[in-house]
Amino acid sequence: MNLWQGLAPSQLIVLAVLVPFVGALLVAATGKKPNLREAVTLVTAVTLFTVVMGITDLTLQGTPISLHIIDIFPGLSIQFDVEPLGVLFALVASFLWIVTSVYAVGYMRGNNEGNQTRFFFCFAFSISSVMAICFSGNLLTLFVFYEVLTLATYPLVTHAGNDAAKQGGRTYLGILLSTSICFLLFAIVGTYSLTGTLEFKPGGVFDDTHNKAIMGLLLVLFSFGIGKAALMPFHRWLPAAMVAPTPVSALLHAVAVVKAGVFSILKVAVYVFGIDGLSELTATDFVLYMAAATMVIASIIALTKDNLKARLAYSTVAQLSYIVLGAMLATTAGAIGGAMHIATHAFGKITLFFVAGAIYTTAHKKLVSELDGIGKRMPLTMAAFTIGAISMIGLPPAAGFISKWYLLLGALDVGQWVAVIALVLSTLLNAAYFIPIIYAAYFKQEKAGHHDTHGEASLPILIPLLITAAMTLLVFFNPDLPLALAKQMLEVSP
Amino acid sequence: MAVLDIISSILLLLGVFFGISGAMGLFRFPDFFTRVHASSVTDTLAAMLIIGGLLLQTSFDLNTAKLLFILLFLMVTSPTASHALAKSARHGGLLTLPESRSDQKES
Amino acid sequence: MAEFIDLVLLAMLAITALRIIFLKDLFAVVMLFGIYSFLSALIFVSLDAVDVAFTEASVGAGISTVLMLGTLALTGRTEKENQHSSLLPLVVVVVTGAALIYGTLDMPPFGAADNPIHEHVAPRYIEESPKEVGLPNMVTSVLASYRGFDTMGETVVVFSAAIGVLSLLGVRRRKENESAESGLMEHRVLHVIAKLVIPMIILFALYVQFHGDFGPGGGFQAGVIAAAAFILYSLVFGLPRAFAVVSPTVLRYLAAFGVLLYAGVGVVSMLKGGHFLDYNVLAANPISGQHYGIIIIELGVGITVFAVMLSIFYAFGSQAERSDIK
Amino acid sequence: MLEQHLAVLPILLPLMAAPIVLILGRNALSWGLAILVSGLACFVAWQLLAATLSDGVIRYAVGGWAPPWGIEMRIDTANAFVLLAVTAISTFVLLYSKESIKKEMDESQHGLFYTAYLLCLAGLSGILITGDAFNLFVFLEISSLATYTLVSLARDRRCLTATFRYLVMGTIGATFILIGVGMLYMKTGTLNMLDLAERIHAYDSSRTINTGLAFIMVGVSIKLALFPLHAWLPAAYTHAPSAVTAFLASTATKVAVYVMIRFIFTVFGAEHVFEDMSMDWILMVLAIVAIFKCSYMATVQSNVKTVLAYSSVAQIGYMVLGISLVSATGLMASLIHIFNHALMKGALFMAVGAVFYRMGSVDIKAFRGLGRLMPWTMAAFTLAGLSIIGVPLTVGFVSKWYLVTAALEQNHWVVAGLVLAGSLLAVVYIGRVLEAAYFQQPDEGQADVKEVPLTMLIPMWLLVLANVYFGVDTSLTSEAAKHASDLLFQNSDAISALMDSLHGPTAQAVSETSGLTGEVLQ
Amino acid sequence: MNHVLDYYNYWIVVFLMMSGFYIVISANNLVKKIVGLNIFQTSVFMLYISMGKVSGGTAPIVVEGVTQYSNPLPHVLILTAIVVGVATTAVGLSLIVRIKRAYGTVEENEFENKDDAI
Repeated sequence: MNLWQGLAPSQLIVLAVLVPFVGALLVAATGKKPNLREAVTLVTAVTLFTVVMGITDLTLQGTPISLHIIDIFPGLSIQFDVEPLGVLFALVASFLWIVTSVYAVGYMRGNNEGNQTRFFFCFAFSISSVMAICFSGNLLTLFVFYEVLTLATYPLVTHAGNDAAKQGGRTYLGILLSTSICFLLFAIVGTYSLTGTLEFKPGGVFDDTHNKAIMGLLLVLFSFGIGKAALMPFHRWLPAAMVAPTPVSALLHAVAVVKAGVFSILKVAVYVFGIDGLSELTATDFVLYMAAATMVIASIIALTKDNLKARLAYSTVAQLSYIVLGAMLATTAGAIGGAMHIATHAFGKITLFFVAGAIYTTAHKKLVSELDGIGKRMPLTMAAFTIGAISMIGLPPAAGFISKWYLLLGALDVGQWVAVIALVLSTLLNAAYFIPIIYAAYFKQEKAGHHDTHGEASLPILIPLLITAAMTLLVFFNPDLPLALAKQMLEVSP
Repeated sequence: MAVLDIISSILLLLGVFFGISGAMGLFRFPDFFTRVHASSVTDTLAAMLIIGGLLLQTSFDLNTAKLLFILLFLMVTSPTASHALAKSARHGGLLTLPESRSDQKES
Repeated sequence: MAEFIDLVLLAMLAITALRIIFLKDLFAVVMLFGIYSFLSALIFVSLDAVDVAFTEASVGAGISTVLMLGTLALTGRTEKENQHSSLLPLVVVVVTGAALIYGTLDMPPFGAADNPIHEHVAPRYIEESPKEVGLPNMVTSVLASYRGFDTMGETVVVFSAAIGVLSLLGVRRRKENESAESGLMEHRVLHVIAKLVIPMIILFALYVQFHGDFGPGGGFQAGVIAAAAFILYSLVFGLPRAFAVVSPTVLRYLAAFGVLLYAGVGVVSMLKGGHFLDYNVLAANPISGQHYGIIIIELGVGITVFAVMLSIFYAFGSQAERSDIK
Repeated sequence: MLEQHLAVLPILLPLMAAPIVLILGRNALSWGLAILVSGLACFVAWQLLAATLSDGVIRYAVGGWAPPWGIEMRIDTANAFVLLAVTAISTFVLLYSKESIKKEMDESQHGLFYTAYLLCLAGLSGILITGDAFNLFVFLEISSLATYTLVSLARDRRCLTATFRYLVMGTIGATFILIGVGMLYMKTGTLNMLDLAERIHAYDSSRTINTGLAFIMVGVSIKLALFPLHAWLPAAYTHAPSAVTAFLASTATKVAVYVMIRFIFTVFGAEHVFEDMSMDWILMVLAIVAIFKCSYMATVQSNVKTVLAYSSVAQIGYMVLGISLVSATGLMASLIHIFNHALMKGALFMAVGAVFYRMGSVDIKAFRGLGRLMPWTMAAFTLAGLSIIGVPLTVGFVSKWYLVTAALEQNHWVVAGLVLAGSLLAVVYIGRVLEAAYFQQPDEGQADVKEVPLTMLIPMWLLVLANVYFGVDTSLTSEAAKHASDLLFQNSDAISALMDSLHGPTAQAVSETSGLTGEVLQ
Repeated sequence: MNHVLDYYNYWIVVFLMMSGFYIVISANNLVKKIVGLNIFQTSVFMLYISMGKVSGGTAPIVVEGVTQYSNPLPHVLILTAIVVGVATTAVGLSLIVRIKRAYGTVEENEFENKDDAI
């Protein structure tokens, strides 16, 4: 349904970017009155979602939407073109923003954190840059807003303001900025000076005249330069950012940041190199192996972590590599799998983080080893956790299954045994580090010693995590929308 | 005008001689005041002689006038200069050689 | 013969320079520097650069030396033994010198009449300037007319030097200075002679100022000489009385005025429809226009230089009077 | 009637205003006059830029004597562009200085400050505009002398020693330039740049001329503080009054860079300098070393002014690197960076000056918690800092983009990588200040520190906005820079082409190049 | 040999320049630095004037019957340069006076140490 019939398509994009931005300004303006401020946030979030829905409709009808803002360099402009993948990402992000905002309200008040205005301001601001990333029409635009997103989330990561937070913030900013400046920008300029364009073209901008070695180099630069995809060895920022409050982790892991990373990689793979172009490069395999390695290693590290959020963080690192791997498989199925995984992982992981946050706010527990028997106290929460975990592992009836299925298909198509093995292995590992938690939560006896009687978390925290859990199931049973978009992305690319 | 030439060259040579002797005096004489004496007297003289010699070389035109002016100027200034030197040295408490010798005897 | 004199002078210069390097007594160093620039003035004469010689003698040997002595009076006259090794400077200097020598090897031979610089631009100055500008002294006509803009820049440089010195030292008028007269008070002879000489100096300055179009000299030298007259005055009779004669404030205004006078000529010529500093338009016929223009700007230069040099001396002098001169 | 004289006005206005200011003596009046004059000069510069863009080189024979006999003002897009930057910055800084200098020098000195400031401006404009090698030297000296005065105006006694070092180095540099020009003159008999160019190329290779080139290069490198010769700069910029630092850091060294460009491309011809003397490698290596060494030095300083001073040396490295790439794009990159860096450093030093105005110190400790106490100032600092780092949508990004593109054009992949890596160090040294400002608590007794007066904030923010504006809409800068660099290049090509056909009379040769430049411009 | 006759002048001048330059960069006493600077510049002036000389020519002031004049242009340039030189000297010297007042010494290494003490 499109609530914005009246508007021209291009204006929709403007809205999509401006709405959160204006929202941010309003938040800053209404900082003095918390309730009003939170109201503004929620309203903005909902509005944004409707706008994105509108865009989705048009896209599904196949209406091309594009908008040219300004030439930064002669022939190089800030411009927006809507394409299915972006829409998919935008949908996920804008929907999860609503949920997250609700949750954030509960969380921030529950732990009465400071600087809430700055928090909500930056939050909205980063969403606006995420929207810009989703609809970016060329690499330059993508890069610009990629950087803006980094800077906008920095204050969120360092929210606490203590030394740990500053340290985390340094790592975060250090790795993201340096990779993006040293590799990504380099790759972009390189692409420009080779092909003379930065447009996203279905099927890629390179052709056979270009030197394969250089293209390979560029591909590697891209895959590591997009540090937000947390490909090892540039993943350290993600665990480092765990110092931030949970809604931020949710934002980083599910809604915006890492997704922006893998989204960019997918986009580069599909629209700059082109599926076919990729398959000819040897570098593709190299990146693929890196991804596979990341999947396995990260999962193993996750096993060793006792801190729940840290464990989730490393699981994210692993899950992201699924998407990179999907892209590097250079097959339709692989790409679809990657695209789908953006959505499915988003729902699953955000649920898990919400749960972690809920436990922290109510039971003040951070460690896995403390969770014995918590299932009895917080049954709903732990149910949600279970669903999320299943989705992560990739079992039916959770969304994760679908994307993983496509990935596996893709891997088998091209006979990438490494990929297949890596997928299977990491699935087992996922199981290995999630099942114990669930087991402990339900079947172990609560440790003697502390008899604090807490029940479920407060509603603003509980409801969102239930919603996301529900979504995780829903996407499994009815994956048409994301699938359609993902397919459309590849249909338009020959 | 051979005569003038001869005279002028004699003047010049004399001037040069005094100039050199003044310089030597400056080096060889024992203490400040004697040195000032040597240099000042002979220099003034030397300068005048040389200019005189040059005057005879000119054909009595603007240059002659200029030289005369310089001559006048030197006659006024260079004695004054040596006077000022000696006086301020005295003023600054510098002793002549015999005086300083006598001081040493006493001490 | 000329080459011989040239060579002797150069040799003396070299000796002086070497002495300066090794001497520790700064007083002697400064004196030697005075000698050095006198010798170079002589060289300039023997190389036909009379104007330059004039300037060098009055500035390098005159003003610079006086200023250096004034500084020594305030900072002490012996240089401390310097410990840091002189190896690196030596290397730098040798390298630079080698580069220069290398550069000389393609130079046009010394004094040859067919060198490029005598072929290309200069001939017009030599042949045309008497007709175009109407002055016998080509240096003056090039200085004031062809490259008048440079000379304006030169005036401004002097002016900014004054700004620098004033902002750094300022001219202090201390009442107690009146009592603490400079040590020349009881030099009767000096007083008489000074009173006798100073008018002559000023007269000479005026001669140089206005005769510069025909012979060596011009605004700059004249300014320095006039300044010298007043410097002599203030040395003999002490700064306070000198201030009474020409007060520092007046000097400021004079310095500014000179620059404005110079630039003003340019503006007038712009108003009269010519280019900046184009004297031809100043009068009915170009030649007399050139004459007016040159006389006025030379005057501007003279005034500025006089004012600046004197106020710089004031600045140093007024420092010196406050400290006991050892 | 003034149109024909536009070329000299940027020199003439401040030059005549300076003595008037000295006579006025009233500080407020002097300030007003100074701003008026500098603003006018800026406007004129704008006119000139437009004129050169539309109808080519402007030549103005001072005194009505045709070059090479007289002195010629020669304005093409390159110097008009830099001139615009210089005059604009100087106007902003003047606006800013009124309040700023109150805290940093005695009331009695203000008149002298404005006088010296105007003299410096006049000198810089002169360097930019003149088409005569020796005239350039004269204006160089005017600006230098004024600069020494300005630097020495601060109260801190260290400014004296800094100035003295600056004076000695600067004079050595100027003398080297004098020697170089002398050697050129000796071989060619002319001082007019174009004329020089043609006659230089009458010799295919002459030791004297090469030595002249070397000396001019060294002299200019001292003036622009190229890496091994930069020692004077940090001290001078650190101890000078803030307004002065803001002005010098964003203009003086840039003008020196322009001089280098002018000599390389217009007088000697790129081909001669880079291919025969292979000067490009020397420059490139020095530039890269400068970028890393000095950026590193900047990360370990505690005095924020020093940090920015070292960063200036590093940024100069970028400009020289652009030159050393020997391509129109590279030259364009360094021209754009001259303009952009003026904007960034101007804003940054103004912000630091504002901090000094309130805290009386610019040590990094003084920045603690200023994010809350002086939000506007620190916001300005942040934005300008991001611009130095080269974050998109700021001018810094634009410069870097062109520089990297140019490097890749010439297949210098390593250099391109190094350029990007170099900007990471900027992240460190800017980040240190920002952390102190935003994540640390102010010391006791500073809770009452207020924001600085508007007369300081407004120019600061104008510059910051310029940083963003020219970072988003680069049409003006890139057009002008491209125009200029193409012109310079084809100019030097044309000159080296003339080498063969140069046995006709000079007059014809002149007409040839000027005609050629004319074509280039159409 | 021919070279020597052509260039001896330039070579000695180069020697003078370099001795001045050496004083500038090696001297520790500021006054001496300034003296060195002056010597350096004066010698450069000599370089210019030497190139202006035409053997057998006279000073560039019109006199009847003289055809061979030396080149006036270098003279003009050097007139300007001399002025620049004295201007710089004046500013430098006044800086020295201030330094003496602020640090009590004009020896470079000494006041450097003093600033480290601050």
